[in-house]
Amino acid sequence: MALNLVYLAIVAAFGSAVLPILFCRSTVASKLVAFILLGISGFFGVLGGGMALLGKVDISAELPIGLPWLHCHLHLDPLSGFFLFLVSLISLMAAIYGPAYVREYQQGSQPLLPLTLFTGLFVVGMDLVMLADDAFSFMIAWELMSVSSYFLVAYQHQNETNRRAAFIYLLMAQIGGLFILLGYGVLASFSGAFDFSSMQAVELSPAWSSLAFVLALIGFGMKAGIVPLHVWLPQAHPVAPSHISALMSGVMLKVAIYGFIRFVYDLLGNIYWQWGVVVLSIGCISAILGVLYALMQHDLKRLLAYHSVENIGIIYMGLGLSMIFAGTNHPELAALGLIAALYHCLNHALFKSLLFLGAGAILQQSREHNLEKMGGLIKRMPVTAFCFLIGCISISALPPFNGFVSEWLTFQTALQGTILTNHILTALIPISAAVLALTGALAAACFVKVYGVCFLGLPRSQNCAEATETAYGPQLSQILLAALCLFFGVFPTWTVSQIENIAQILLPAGMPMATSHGWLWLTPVSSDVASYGAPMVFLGIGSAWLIVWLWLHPRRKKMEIRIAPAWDCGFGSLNARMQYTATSFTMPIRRIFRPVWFIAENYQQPGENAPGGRYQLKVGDWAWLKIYQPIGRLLLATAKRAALIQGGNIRVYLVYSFFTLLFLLWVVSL
Amino acid sequence: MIALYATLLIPFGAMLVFGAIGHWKHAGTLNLLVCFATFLTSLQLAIDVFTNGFMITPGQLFYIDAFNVYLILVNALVGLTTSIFSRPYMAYELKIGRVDAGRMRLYHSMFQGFLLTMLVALSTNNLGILWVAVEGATLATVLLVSLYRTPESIEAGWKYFILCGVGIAQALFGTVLVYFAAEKIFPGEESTLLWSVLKDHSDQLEPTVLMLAFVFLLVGYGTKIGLVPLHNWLPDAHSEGPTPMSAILSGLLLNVALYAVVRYKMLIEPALNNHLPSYMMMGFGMLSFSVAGILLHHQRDIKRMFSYSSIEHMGLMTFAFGIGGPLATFGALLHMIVHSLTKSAIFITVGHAAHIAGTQKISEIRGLIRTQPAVGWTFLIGTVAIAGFPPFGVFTSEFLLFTATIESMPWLVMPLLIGLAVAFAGLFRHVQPMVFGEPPEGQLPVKANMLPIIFHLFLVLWLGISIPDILANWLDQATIMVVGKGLL
Amino acid sequence: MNGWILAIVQTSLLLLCAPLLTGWVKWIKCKLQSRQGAPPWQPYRDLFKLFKKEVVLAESASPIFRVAPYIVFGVTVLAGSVVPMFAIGLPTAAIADVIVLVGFFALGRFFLALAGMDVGTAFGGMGSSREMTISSLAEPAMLMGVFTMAMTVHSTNLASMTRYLLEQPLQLYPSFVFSAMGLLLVAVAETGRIPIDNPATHLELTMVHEAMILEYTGRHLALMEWGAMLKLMIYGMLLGDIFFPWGIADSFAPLPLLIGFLSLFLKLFLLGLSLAIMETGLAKMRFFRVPQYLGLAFILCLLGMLSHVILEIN
Amino acid sequence: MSYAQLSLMEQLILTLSAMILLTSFLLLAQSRIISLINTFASQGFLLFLGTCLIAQSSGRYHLYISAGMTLALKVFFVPWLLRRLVRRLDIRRDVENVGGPSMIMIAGGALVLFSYYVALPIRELSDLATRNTIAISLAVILLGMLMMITRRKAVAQVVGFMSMENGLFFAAVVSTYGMPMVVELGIAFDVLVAAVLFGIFFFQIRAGIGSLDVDHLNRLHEVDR
Repeated sequence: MALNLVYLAIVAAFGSAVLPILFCRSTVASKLVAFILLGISGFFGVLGGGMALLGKVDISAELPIGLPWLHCHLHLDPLSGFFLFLVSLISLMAAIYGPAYVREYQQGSQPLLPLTLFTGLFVVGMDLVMLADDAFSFMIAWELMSVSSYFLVAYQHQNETNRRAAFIYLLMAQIGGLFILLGYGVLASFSGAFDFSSMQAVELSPAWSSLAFVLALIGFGMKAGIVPLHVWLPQAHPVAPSHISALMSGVMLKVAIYGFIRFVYDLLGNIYWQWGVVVLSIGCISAILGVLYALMQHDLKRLLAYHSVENIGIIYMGLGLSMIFAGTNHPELAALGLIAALYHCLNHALFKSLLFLGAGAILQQSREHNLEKMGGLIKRMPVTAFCFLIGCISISALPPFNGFVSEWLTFQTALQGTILTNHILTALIPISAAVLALTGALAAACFVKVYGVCFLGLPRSQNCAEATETAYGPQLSQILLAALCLFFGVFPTWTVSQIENIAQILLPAGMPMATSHGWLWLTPVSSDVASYGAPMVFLGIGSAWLIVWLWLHPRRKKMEIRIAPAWDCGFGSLNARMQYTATSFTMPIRRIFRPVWFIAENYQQPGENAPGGRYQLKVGDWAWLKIYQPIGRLLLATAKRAALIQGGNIRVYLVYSFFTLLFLLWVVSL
Repeated sequence: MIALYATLLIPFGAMLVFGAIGHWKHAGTLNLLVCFATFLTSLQLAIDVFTNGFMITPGQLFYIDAFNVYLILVNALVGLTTSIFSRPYMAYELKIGRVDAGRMRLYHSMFQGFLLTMLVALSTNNLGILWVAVEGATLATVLLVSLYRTPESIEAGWKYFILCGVGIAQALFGTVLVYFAAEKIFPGEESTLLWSVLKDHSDQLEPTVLMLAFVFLLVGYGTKIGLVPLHNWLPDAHSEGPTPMSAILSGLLLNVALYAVVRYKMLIEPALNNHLPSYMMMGFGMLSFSVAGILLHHQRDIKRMFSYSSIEHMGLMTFAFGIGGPLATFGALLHMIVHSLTKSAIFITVGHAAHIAGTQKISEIRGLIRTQPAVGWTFLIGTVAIAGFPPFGVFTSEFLLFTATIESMPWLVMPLLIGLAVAFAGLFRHVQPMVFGEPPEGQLPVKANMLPIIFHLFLVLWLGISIPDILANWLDQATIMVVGKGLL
Repeated sequence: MNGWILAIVQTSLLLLCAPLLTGWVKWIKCKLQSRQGAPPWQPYRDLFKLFKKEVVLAESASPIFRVAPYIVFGVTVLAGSVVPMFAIGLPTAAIADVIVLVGFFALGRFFLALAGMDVGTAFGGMGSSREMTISSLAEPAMLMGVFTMAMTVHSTNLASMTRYLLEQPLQLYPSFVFSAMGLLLVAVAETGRIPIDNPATHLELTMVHEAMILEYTGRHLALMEWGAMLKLMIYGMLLGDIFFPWGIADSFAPLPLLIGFLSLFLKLFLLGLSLAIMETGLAKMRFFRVPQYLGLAFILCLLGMLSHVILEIN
Repeated sequence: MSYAQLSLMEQLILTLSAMILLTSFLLLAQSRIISLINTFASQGFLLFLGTCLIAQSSGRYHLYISAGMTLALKVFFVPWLLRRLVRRLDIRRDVENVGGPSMIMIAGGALVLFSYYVALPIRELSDLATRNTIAISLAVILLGMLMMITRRKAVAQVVGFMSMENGLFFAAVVSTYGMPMVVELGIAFDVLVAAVLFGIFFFQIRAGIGSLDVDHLNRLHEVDR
């Protein structure tokens, strides 16, 4: 049943890819067909994935395609069901959001077909990755996902930035794919077969399994965007159409996480705690660097993309802790860490898509993507502003919203480090927790900046002053996502008890204590170690607010609110240029963590060409400047040198062939 | 039987006819029809072979087995599609006066002649004839390379001629040595150079002679495969000849040369007590693969670039055959098909692109997708396919090759991986700006027949998603012949 | 059931006492600076007056500006209801552990900072920027301190932490000493006292908290101020619970409750005294010295954690 | 068996092969086009003689056919074609000063040694009297290549190429008493066509580039000049 629903979802997504081609006569018809089918696919996917997760299904199937001796194996279990749920949920939201959003492309010279086609294929690819049960079909689905998303990134290819981003994205996706392929190859060379079931069966020596682990870490990390493999991410995600950015940032990264979990927990089987340490440290680095880089961005979508790096880092921290515990056989705690990571996957998918959709709405309505040009939008787009606020609160990990729960669970996992016998780990884990705290606090700072600069204050540009609220589709999708953010924040106990199914299959162990105190209390380890009553918190804040309000209400009549200009210290009226900008807001942090970025500042004294002076700030990514650009230059230099063998003189060519012959003759006559 | 002879005779006759009666209006159409007939007969041949096993003609001159039957089919197919493409293309060239009627006559005659030599080389059982046919292929194409009579094309033709001539001469010496070794087993028989015979007695052949012979054969036919450092003729010849020529050079000639080398490897390696031939092939393959991949970054001419990509892929296949083992061999055999299909499709689109932009300079071809979406998209998708992205067949073969390499010699995987990534980057850094972006002024769509390209890409896609059983069986039997062990 | 009643009583007591603590600190400071200060109950008068006054809103103010005071106040009250005041084992304690408590404060701060950005004056933005910077530096240190505690007592629930410490015979943990110092520094920073922030000034270059609420008037301002007072009180209670738990009631019988109440009173009396002395002795530091200050706090907590791992685990 | 025990016929064959090698050296050193062609023709003639002798001594009479083809192609047709081209292109008086002849000679000697060294194992196998000639023919081939490398004039390169062909043919004849007939015919046909094509190319090059100096064929390259 569940599998059939997923089939339906895939078929519908495929239909949304190809059917519009038939309707290409009228863009409206093709658009509607595409998005309706995408929505249907999302709907069925949500149902199927949800059933697979809740019902602990374990179905296998085989399709008569693929290699002649290896048909395409499919398999649906809670893990894939969970991620299918995510993918389909967000694609459903994208389907609701899309029709109004792509309207701007219709009148433009931009043909709509490539967008719908590759969106459908993109979703198909992601769904198939979840189902694939052998290396070959996994790789096909994986690369289908990569390539179609590449075309989506390159969709508005008239812009140089899009082309460049798309190229870098595809290149790194290719490299990552090769690494993953190698990882599977290592397993296959021992199991002798490509299907996952036989890969699970084999026992690898520590050296080989560690090699496979490293390959998988790099390969999937390339897609997930761990530092320093993240450079494609802040370039590719912003330039795609916003609902695609939501899909890419919201769920495609999760697909990478899925692959990693599948590879490490399911295929490799026995986990070594050293891997956990590696993953944990990578997670810490990605989280902290991601948020620090995000703080310095002024392009809204680019900022959000860097936050994806941060959140992926947090997920990896959860995974790392879980792997450490699994390696030192504390399966229950490993389950706790895994659940924290998965929960954060869910949350990040929700609030990151919400934020990207909001950013898209802003972009569409105000034509601005630069924070420094925004401001005061809350008055002009109230619904978007409200949903965006919820997104900001969630991503800043503030109670009672969902982001907080997963980070809290991660903290709780870290707290249990005391039971480890290896005291170095015991000392390291709290430090990682401190890093997590720093990350959360900086994220909060960053989103105060975003929300404050973008929605509050006075509009900094004419476009923003004239912006209006978006259409109903985008509003609806944002409201739904915001509601889900609240839901998963307020009812964590139920969610955890469902996600537990995955841990019970993978580790295998659950968290019996976590939900033992009823739906109200979440007690990961035991009630007197730590507890979090999310509904109570929600009620508490609400009731406190209500009481205060009721208490003040009777006097309200006596004392209306007087609207007056803001206090301007007697210097004449305030204008928008007097506000704190995004740059100035982050200046203290920039000064404190200076070495993290490549910073080029220059201040031009007031002169004739710049009355009032000019201040320019350029913040660069060290990874890009110090790792990737040198490699590129080296490659070009090598190519230039290698080109010398094609020098143009035929006699030289003859010399090559001559000496090749002599050399080989000499070799064989040895 | 009849099908085989027909397959060989039709192009032969066509060559003579085209040569005899000069160019006229419908020559292109006739060319197409002839290729179609050849394709049909080769299809018939394939069916025969499929129904009643492998055939050897009386007099043992021709021998069709699993290894060459599908290559014959591919040859005929690529010949057909290329002729479909060449009709409007050459008509355009004639219109803009790059060629005149006389050269059109030469062109069509030599087109058929080339196909003939290819088919003979594939289907013959006599190693001497094999050599003659491959040399004949050189002679047939050398004038086509210099068809435009520009200084560049003449230079390219000359280099092609001299380098391949020298290489082929070495191959002949290798053949002589093989003959010399065989001559001792059955002195003075005409059947001495028959592959089918030699294969059965390969264990009696003299290893030292065979080793020497293999060196000459590898260097000789390797020149035609385009193995670095014997490759220098290849980019010139591909870039300066007419585009249909480049398509069949890349799609067929290289394959046939590789086919010859592999035939000899099958013959010689069992007779030796060492694996030197395999190592040599791996070395050549890896070298060509990496050098071509790097050189892709340094290209200005679109056709040169794709010829380097051809070198890269031939290197990959040579490497795979060198690795040996069923997985790698199966992958290599598959790669021969998908590469020739994809690469010829790409060259066809490249031809259209060059006509659209009026130049072969990469820097001046821009925004194809905007100018002519069909060409732009097929070009891009073809590049994606050749770059080894699923669900296209190239990925399948590279996947097999990878896993095989990991199994047999894992330490070679890293260079392979880096090479693939580098080559991919080199290809895409040039292709992407050509298809994307705003088109420059005065870049107009041309009359293009998309059928061949779409057909090829569809086939490659199909092979990527699932390999039909017939083909799988043939490949498997070929694998058994090459390495003695199959997959299925 | 009476647990819940007690919880409500405690919360309302907290609400009532908070201004007194602030007033007490102010009064002592005045005395130390030999000024004729306002009486300790002055804050009550201020709040009362503010609640009566009308609200003047800036034209550019958005709903956020009007919502923020209620959220800040509500969250702080909720936080207060979770922290054991003079009795442990209250049912509300299970709502949140220390980390959630940090989350509560963070939520309040989030809206406070947004409110600061809302009107669009330079001051508000400056205040928010500084506030978020300080807090983002303070939180790791605070969490490290809490972790150090939790590693010893195997819990992050305040109630069970306190109970554990009560049940133990008096012991001297080096880790506690370090983290106590660290958390003290953090508490000073979080509650916006000298040397980090000066609650008594409106000098534009030095203020942080005041800058954010500069545009507030009437009841909004009252709620904000009251929230700040509550925060000070809560931090005091926290330090008391964790480091001087003695006297707090672990049952709901009248006598222990009375003792608990008195002990709390004493603790806060002493705390206010020491705070006042410290604030008189110290000068507010430059904003860019704050990182060093909080870095010190973090190092102290880190040392605490390490000394726990190295010395106390065996 | 020692050289003395060989029959006179075989000794004659070996002598001929030595002379063929000599002609290769002459080709290497020869600077004037016309005499280059003549030398090439004489090499062809020696080849023809050798083939006849082997046919006679071994009693493989089909070798006479190939001998005849050699005579026709290598002695008459190709040299005639080349001379005609030289006349038509009016380059008969061209003198190509070969760079560093002494070095090239030494290299040639080294090549002969090398080919002998390579052919040693084969020599052990064969019981034919003419077995040593494999080394000679290999040397002729390599010398032909060396010539193509050292000469800049297209005509000289062609001559080098053809002398390589001679070496191949010689190898086929002396080591194995000739290839199967069909192969021989094919090879001969290829040589014929190749010669004609070379002729065509000379004119194309002359027309297109203006000189028959292959060093001027350097338009196609990857190097940034």
